[in-house]
Amino acid sequence: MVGRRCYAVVVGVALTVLLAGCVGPTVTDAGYRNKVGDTARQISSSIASARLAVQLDLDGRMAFALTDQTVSDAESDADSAATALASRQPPTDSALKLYQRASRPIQDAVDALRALRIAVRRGDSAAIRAALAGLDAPQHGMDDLRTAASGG
Amino acid sequence: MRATDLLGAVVYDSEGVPVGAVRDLRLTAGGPPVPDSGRPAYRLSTLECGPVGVAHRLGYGHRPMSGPWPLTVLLRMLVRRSVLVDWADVTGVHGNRIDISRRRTELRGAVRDGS
Amino acid sequence: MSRLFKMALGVMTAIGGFVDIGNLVTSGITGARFGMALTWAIVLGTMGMTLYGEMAGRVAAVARRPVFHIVRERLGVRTGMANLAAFLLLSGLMLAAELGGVALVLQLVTGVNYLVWVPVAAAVTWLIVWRVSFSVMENLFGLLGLCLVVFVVALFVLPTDWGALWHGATHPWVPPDQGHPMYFFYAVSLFGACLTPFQVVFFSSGGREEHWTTKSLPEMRLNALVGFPLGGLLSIAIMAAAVVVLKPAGVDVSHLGQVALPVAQALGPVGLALALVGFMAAVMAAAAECALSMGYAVAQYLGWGWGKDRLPRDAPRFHLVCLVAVLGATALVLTSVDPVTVTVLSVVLGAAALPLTYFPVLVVANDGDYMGSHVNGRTLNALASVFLVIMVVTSIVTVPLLFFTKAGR
Amino acid sequence: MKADSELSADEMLLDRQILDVDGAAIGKIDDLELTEPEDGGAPVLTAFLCGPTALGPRIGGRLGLWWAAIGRRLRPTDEAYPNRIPIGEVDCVDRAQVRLTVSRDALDADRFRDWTRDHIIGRIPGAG
Repeated sequence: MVGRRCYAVVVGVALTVLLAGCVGPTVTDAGYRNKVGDTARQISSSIASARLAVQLDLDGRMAFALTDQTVSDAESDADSAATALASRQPPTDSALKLYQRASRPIQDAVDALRALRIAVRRGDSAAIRAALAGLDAPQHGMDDLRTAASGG
Repeated sequence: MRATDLLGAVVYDSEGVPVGAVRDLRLTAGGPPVPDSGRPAYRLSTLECGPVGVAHRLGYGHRPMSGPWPLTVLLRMLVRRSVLVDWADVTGVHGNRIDISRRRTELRGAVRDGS
Repeated sequence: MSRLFKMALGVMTAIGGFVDIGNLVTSGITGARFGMALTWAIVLGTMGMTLYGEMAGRVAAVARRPVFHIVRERLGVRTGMANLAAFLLLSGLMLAAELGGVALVLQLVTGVNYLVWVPVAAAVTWLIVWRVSFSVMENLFGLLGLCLVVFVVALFVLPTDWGALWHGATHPWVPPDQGHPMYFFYAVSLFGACLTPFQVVFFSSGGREEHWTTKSLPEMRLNALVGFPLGGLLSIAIMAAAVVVLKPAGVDVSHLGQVALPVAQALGPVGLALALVGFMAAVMAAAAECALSMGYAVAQYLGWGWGKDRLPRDAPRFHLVCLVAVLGATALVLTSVDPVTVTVLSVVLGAAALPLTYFPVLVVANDGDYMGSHVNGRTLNALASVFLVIMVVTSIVTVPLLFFTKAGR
Repeated sequence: MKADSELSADEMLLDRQILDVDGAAIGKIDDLELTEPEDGGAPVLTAFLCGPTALGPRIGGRLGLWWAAIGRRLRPTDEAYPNRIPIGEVDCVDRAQVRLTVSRDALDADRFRDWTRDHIIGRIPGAG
C-alpha cells in the first residue's frame, strides 16, 4: 500500500533532482542558435557583473574579498559558458558559420576577464583601469553576437 | 485480536452482500473488568463500516467541523453512507472477511442526523 | 522583560526568521531578470505563510498539537508516512542549500573557497541544534537578521525611481525577452521560498517548545500577522535593489555575492558588512531551523520524545535524526554541486509538496472539539481554501516547469 | 481509566501520543489489543500496543513487513509481540492527551531509545 505511494514520492523527487541538473543536447539549427544567444547573454552578464564590482571597488565602496570573489566568479562563468558552447557540435553549415563568427569575440571576452582578475588580485590600480577599459570591446562583441544569433 | 485485524476488513451481511469496510471501532464502558482491562472495562460495541475511509479519518464523521466550506458538504455526504454494525450481530471473523447476521437494510446509519 | 519588549522582540524575530537563502537567491535572480514583474508572487507567498503560520500557531497553542502530530492523526499512518518521506527529502535538500549559503557568505567575507567552510557551517549548525537554547537562537539570529533592513535603506539612498518600481509591480506582464515558462518557474520559486514546509513545522513546534497556551495567542498572532509580512517586505526590498542596480547593468544573478552589490553601491563597505551579517544570520538560523524541523517531523510522527527544552539524553533519537540530517546535507553540498542551483531546486520542489503539509493544519483548525471557540471563521476558511487551491495548482505545474526550463537556467 | 463512556478508536485512541505520569513521551498508540473474555462476550480493550512491530501491519505492504522486521530485531527477546501497555496503567484519555499512571522506567525498556542514548548521544559532550 504505502510501499508504492511512498516509493513513488521518493523516486519521483530523486529523479527530478537528477534530470533537472543535466543539459539536453541541441540538435536543430535553431537550438544551436539559441545556445549561442544564451552563451552570449551569460558572458555579457559576467562582464557587466565584473565591471560593476570593480567600478564600485575603485570608488572605494566595496570590500576587497567581495570584489575579488565577484570577478573570479565572472571569469569562471564566462570560461565555462565558452567551453560548453565549444563542446557543442554545430549541426548545419549556417550554424558552423555562426560558430566561427562567435568564437573570436567569446575568446576575447574570456581573456579580458582573466586580465581583469589578475589585475584585481595584484591590486595594481593602473592595470585594473586598463583591464576595465578592455572590457568595452568584448561587451559590444557579445551584444552584436546576440543580435546575430537571434536575428538569424 | 488486534484492532488492525478488524480495521479494513470487509463486512458481508446475512445474504453475502458487502456492506463496506470497517472504518472505525466504537468502545463502550461497561461489563465486568477482566485482567489488564482496568476499571471500567471498555468493550467493543459497534463497527462503523463505510465505502470511503478518508472522511472518518479527517474527522468529518461525527465531529463539529466548521469548514472549509466545499469539503464539509462533500465529506458529510460520504460519511452519511456508512452504517453501524453491532458486535452482537457478528457471526464470524475470518481474516479479511466479517460475516453478520442482519441484512444491509436493517442497519442504522452511522451519522445521527442531528450532528 | 517588559511585555512590550517581549512583543517587539517576537515581531523582530519573525522578520529575521522569515528570510532565508531561498528568499535571498530567488529575490536577487528575479529582480535582476524580470524587474518588479514578479512581486505578486512574493506577496502571495507571504500572505499564504501569514495565513497558515497563524493557523498552525493557533493549533499548536489551543489544541497543543504540532504539525506532524496532526499529519499522522488526520491523514492516517500510510499517507502520513508518504508525507513524512517527501518532507524529509525536501527539507534535506533545503538544509543543504542553507549550509551552502552559510559557506558562501563565509567565502564572501574571507575569500577562501566555500567548500572549506561547509564542514564549519555544519559544525556550527549542529552546535546550535545541540545546546543553544530555543529563545537565544530565535532572538539572536532574528535580531541579527534585521541587518537585512540595510536593503531598504539602500533603496532610499540609491537614485530609485519609485514610480517605475510601482508600475513594474502593478503590471506583472512577462518581459518580452523572457519566455513564459521561465517567468512562471521563477514565480513558483518565489512563492515556494516564502512557504517552505519546514517554516510552518518549525513555527508550530516552536510553539510547543515555548509551551504556548491560549494566553499566548495575541503574541503569536502579532508575530505572524506583523512579522511575516515585514519579512516579505524585506524580500521585496532585496528584489527592488536588484532591479535598481543589477537589471540596468545587465547583470544576471548567479552568485550570492551579486545580491549584495546594490547595498555596496548605496552605502559602501559599512552597508556591505551589515548586509553580509544579515545574510549570515538569516541563513544560519534557517539551517538550524531546518535541521530541527526534520528532527521534529520524525519524532512527532513516531511518538519519540523531542524538543530542545530538555537534555539531549532525554530525547536521544530526536537529536540523532538532526545529526544524520546535518551530516547528509553536508555530504550533498561537498559534492560541489552549485549551492545556488540546489537552493532554487529546493524551493521549487518545496512548492510542489505544499498541500501535503498545509491541508491537515487547515482541517484541524476547523475542528470544534479541538479548537473550541478558536475555530476558523468563515472568511478565514474561504481565504485558506483559495490558497489551498493555489498550492495544489502550484504543485501540479512545478515539475513540468522544472523540466521545461532545466531548473531556470 | 478516566475517559468518555463511549470512545471511537480512530478518533480518540489510534495514533495518539502516550505520555507517562511525568509527561515524558512513551510512543504512539500504534494498535489496540482486544481480548475475548471466557464468558464469550464482546472483546475487551486490554492494552495499547506501541512500537514498530505494531505499526508495521498498519503500514501494510512491503514497507510494513520490513518495518515490523526491524522492530522485531530491536526487541530484547526477538519475539514478535509489540510493547504492551495494560489499560490498568492508563490514567486518562481525552482530546488533549493520553496519560499513564506509571513512569517511563517502569515499562519495559525501549531498546532503540536506550541504545541511541548510551551509544551515540550520550557520548557527545554536553548531552547532560
